[in-house]
Amino acid sequence: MMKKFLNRPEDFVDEMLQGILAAHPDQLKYVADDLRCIVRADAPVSSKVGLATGGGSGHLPLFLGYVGKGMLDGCAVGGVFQSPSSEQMLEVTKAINGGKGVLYIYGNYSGDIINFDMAAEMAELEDISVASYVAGEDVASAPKGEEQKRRGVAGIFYVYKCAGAKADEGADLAEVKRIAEKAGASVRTMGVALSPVIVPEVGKPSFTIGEGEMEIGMGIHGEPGIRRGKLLTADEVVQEMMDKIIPDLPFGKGDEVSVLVNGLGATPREELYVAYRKVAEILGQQGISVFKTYVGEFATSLEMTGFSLSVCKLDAELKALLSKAARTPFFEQVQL
Amino acid sequence: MMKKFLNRPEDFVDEMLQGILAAHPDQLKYVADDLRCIVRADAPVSSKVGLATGGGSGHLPLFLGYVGKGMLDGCAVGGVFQSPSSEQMLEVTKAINGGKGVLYIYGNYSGDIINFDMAAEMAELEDISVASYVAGEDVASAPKGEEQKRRGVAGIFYVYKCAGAKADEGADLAEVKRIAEKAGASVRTMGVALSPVIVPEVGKPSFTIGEGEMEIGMGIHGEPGIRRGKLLTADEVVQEMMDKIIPDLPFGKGDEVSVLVNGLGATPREELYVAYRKVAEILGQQGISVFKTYVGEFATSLEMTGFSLSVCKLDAELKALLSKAARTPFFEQVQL
Amino acid sequence: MFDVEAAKAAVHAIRLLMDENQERLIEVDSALGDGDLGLTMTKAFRTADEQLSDSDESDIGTFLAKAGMIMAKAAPSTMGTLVATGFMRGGKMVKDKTELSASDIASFFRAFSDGIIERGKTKPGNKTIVDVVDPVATALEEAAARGDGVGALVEAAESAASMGEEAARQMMSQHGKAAVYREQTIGKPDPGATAGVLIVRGFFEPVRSMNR
Amino acid sequence: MFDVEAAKAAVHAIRLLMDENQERLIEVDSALGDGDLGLTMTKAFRTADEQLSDSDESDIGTFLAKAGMIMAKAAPSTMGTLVATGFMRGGKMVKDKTELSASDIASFFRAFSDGIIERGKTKPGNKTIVDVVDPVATALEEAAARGDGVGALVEAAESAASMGEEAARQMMSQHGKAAVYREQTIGKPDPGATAGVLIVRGFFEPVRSMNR
Ligand SMILES: Nc1ncnc2c1ncn2[C@@H]1O[C@H](COP(=O)(O)OP(=O)(O)O)[C@@H](O)[C@H]1O
Ligand SMILES: Nc1ncnc2c1ncn2[C@@H]1O[C@H](COP(=O)(O)OP(=O)(O)O)[C@@H](O)[C@H]1O
Ligand SMILES: [Mg+2]
Ligand SMILES: [Mg+2]
Ligand SMILES: [Mg+2]
Ligand SMILES: [Mg+2]
Repeated sequence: MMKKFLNRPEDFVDEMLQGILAAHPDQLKYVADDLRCIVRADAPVSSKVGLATGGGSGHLPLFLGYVGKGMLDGCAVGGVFQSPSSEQMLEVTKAINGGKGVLYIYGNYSGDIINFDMAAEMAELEDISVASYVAGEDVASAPKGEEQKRRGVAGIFYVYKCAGAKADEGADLAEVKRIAEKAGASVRTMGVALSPVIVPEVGKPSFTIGEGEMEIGMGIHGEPGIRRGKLLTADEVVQEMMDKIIPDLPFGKGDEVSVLVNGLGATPREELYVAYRKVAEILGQQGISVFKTYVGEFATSLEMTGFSLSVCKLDAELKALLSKAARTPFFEQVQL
Repeated sequence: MMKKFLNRPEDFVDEMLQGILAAHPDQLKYVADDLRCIVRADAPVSSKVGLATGGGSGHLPLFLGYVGKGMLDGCAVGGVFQSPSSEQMLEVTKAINGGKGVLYIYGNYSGDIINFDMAAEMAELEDISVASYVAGEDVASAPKGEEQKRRGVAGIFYVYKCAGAKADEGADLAEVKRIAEKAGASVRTMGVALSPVIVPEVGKPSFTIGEGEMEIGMGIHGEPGIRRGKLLTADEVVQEMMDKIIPDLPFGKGDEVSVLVNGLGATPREELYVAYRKVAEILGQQGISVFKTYVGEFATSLEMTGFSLSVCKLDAELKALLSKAARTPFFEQVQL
Repeated sequence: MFDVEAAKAAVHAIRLLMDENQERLIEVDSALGDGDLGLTMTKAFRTADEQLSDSDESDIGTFLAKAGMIMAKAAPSTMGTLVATGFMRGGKMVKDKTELSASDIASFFRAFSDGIIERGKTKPGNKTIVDVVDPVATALEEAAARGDGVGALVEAAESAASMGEEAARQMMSQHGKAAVYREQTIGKPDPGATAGVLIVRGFFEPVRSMNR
Repeated sequence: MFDVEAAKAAVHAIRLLMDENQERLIEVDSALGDGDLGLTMTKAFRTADEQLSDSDESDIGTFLAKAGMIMAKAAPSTMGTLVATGFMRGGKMVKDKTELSASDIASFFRAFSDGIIERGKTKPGNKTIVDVVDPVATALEEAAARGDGVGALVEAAESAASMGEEAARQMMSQHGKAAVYREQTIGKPDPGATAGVLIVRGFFEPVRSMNR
């Protein structure tokens, strides 16, 4: 049974966008007469590389939630769990190009890749230089050695944040892309889910997880994970996830990291902190120090119950960029 | 069936606090050797009225989430849905008293009142001046004319924010209390719930809401609301809530307000924005303008599905205070 | 007639009564509230009993006030704090004594009741524990004034408690979680009143057994 | 042999085939993916058909490229964009003509297939629509080189499509949502390949009926 606050399911995405635009008119606007082409209210920002993202709806704050000062310039918004069109991406690209080119930063999903590549081709025809960074850091989605196959999930936050801060410094397209690649290569993520979601237009769960069961490594669209098993304690789940994350980069003694504990939608903040308690303990034991911890909802899947852990290794350059102030409708940070 | 990330249910609150303290050591600390006595890392702030709150756990960001720069100085933390003890409140009071006295701001729940009154009496014995403001703005919890019986819910955010900004100006205890009262008197809230919650130590839902049903006006501990009925569309629910909220203060043509759309725990942010779309439409029709909109989780009830709407009437004084920057582990705002 | 040893025995007796009646307290509190009363009352008196059983305090007033302070810390629910307040105010009222006379016991219960009334911002008639302890205090005052013997005193207190509990059942809740149920609370027992009866009964248990 | 009117009829024919096979497409895509293929393919071709049925374009290449652009906008799923890319690249290849010869049709399908390969960063053998359109392009090139008549040309294309679909069934998915199921995809039809067969069949429908 679908228990949601909705009007007509087919209007869900557009009504959500109307709500977001009504709530944050000082921060966001739409272009090309298309609600799904969202850009900063002050776009284009001249003499700055424009940062664009895009992807399916249902993952707030992803993707459009990070459009704002110090992070992104624009976002093409798709249907629930569906890619936006290349044309929408192109419109966003044109609207945010401040003369220094545009960097696409998005997750490793084939529909998005194909559309962003098409948009990039169209943008080049309009003399806009475009570069792309495809984020993928979910260690559960492909084994080490096949990193290019990995899904991008909450870890993309670090890519947005660092690349956004770099673009604000006036860096050129290649340099901003270098930072996106560096941040992306420094982060590893893994998730766990306890319950499925209902896509409004579908009206019933697209998969099931049995009573008393959990799926470790599940993706945010319900992609199968590493294993399904009986529900473990918070400490056991975190241990299993960290045992995959830490050796993958690998993270090690003396490293300084930032940690992101991300709720997938319905998991209370209280439980995220219970999980973080164990993360901090494990990192402490391994001699890894934490510079900054984020706990909350950064990349969700409607009302999915579960959470993901992301760990990002910092050097002086990334640390300085991560520390910069930012202000978007979904993420506000003072200079650290 | 309880599907939660937990270790031993009886350790839930303390482990959550350990996680919070591990995540935000630059912002929070605990005093009196008791994890449940949380204060700002830099407490006591001298020559500033100290602001304390307290209440049961399970409502994050309430209550301790608003301890930080520009808002509160300390919080006594209770068990899930239970009051902290007067002794814990006293310890917090002593730790945050910067010499100008302490204002208690908390919600209208009898356990909390009785304990805060007791703590105030004990604090006075230790020569700390204490004043109290008990927030209660839920229009569904008692009829107009019996405002003093109303529950305090998400609207307390405005009281914390404005009183916190006032205290930062160096105002004295009476003046900060005046602002707390003024903000509290300017806000009205109403909520709706679709699903119950499970208190970890209880292990099963404390009440039920039938399939396809909703409870309009339900409180965050499951207190009965105004009516239970079949699930309406988002627009219908919002209309019904606004029809109670607007005439209660009353809000009217020419007023300037701030709106808070608060998720109760499991409701996706997308749905909150679908709801806000209708709120903005209704306010627009009535000639009420919106200065600032907050959408997110500000006062929750574990994994309850539902949301609340709060509307706060602003004059120049409250607007200036609301606009001030603040930084707590759960709420960050640049100067507007 | 009532020294620190008796007070220790009283705390212990209340503890046993709370333990015995835990399920019933949960049940009555579930009907009108959140059902935690069985847990908070057992916790309050268990902690007080454990921490005070080898106390060498000889001042009966100080001893009773200390019991209240322990309860406040151990069980910060509404009733936990109200009962704690009762013991603290009652204890303060009979300070600097090693033994309580009949009229001292009456003063203790009067201060106990008034403390709850003040802390709870309430009065008799609102379907609370006050509807038990206020008539108990009155009955004790009258019995003491009459010069009743121990047996009659205890009987006066206990029958006032039972009648108070019964009267409270017919009232409408005005406070706390129960208040939202309004008319539906009429005819149902008030959890706090039920716990109040157990406190009164346990308090007089040592006197009763001495008297046997 | 193949002018803009034939191309309009082809788009219409593909639309009808997608409508007829919507349930089957949903089914095969649900087994390996998210089940949206039935919706995206009908939407892509319905929109193209509606927007182009009264087009007065006479350049057949421009017309086919336009069809692709409409699809890209209407159906931004993986297959929607890939098929759109195929039409756009194929159309560009045969621009400035009012009619396609057999070898022009072969060029169209070769560019169609290469466009998808480039856009999808893939190659034949990865269990995708490419495993249908690449052998179709090869078969058309060979038939054109042999100077086959219309009937033989169409037959060569359609049998290459069916064989490609069958071959794809035995492959393991390397791309998109299906890739996570790895070995489990072997033996199951590839949704994109199934849609590809419908596109090829519909494309030659006007030729086939002219020839009847
Ligand atoms: N303001 C008040 N004054 C006196 N007694 C009160 C008051 N509010 C509640 N009570 C008593 O407390 C009882 C409920 O206690 P308890 O279960 O501890 O409450 P809660 O669970 O709400 O904290 C009620 O049955 C009533 O007797
Ligand atoms: N990279 C790729 N290159 C070529 N074809 C692909 C690629 N990825 C997927 N496909 C084809 O697309 C089909 C799935 O299309 P579609 O249902 O639109 O995908 P999605 O729902 O994931 O966006 C697959 O069956 C396959 O034939
Ligand atoms: Mg209770
Ligand atoms: Mg309680
Ligand atoms: Mg699909
Ligand atoms: Mg799809």
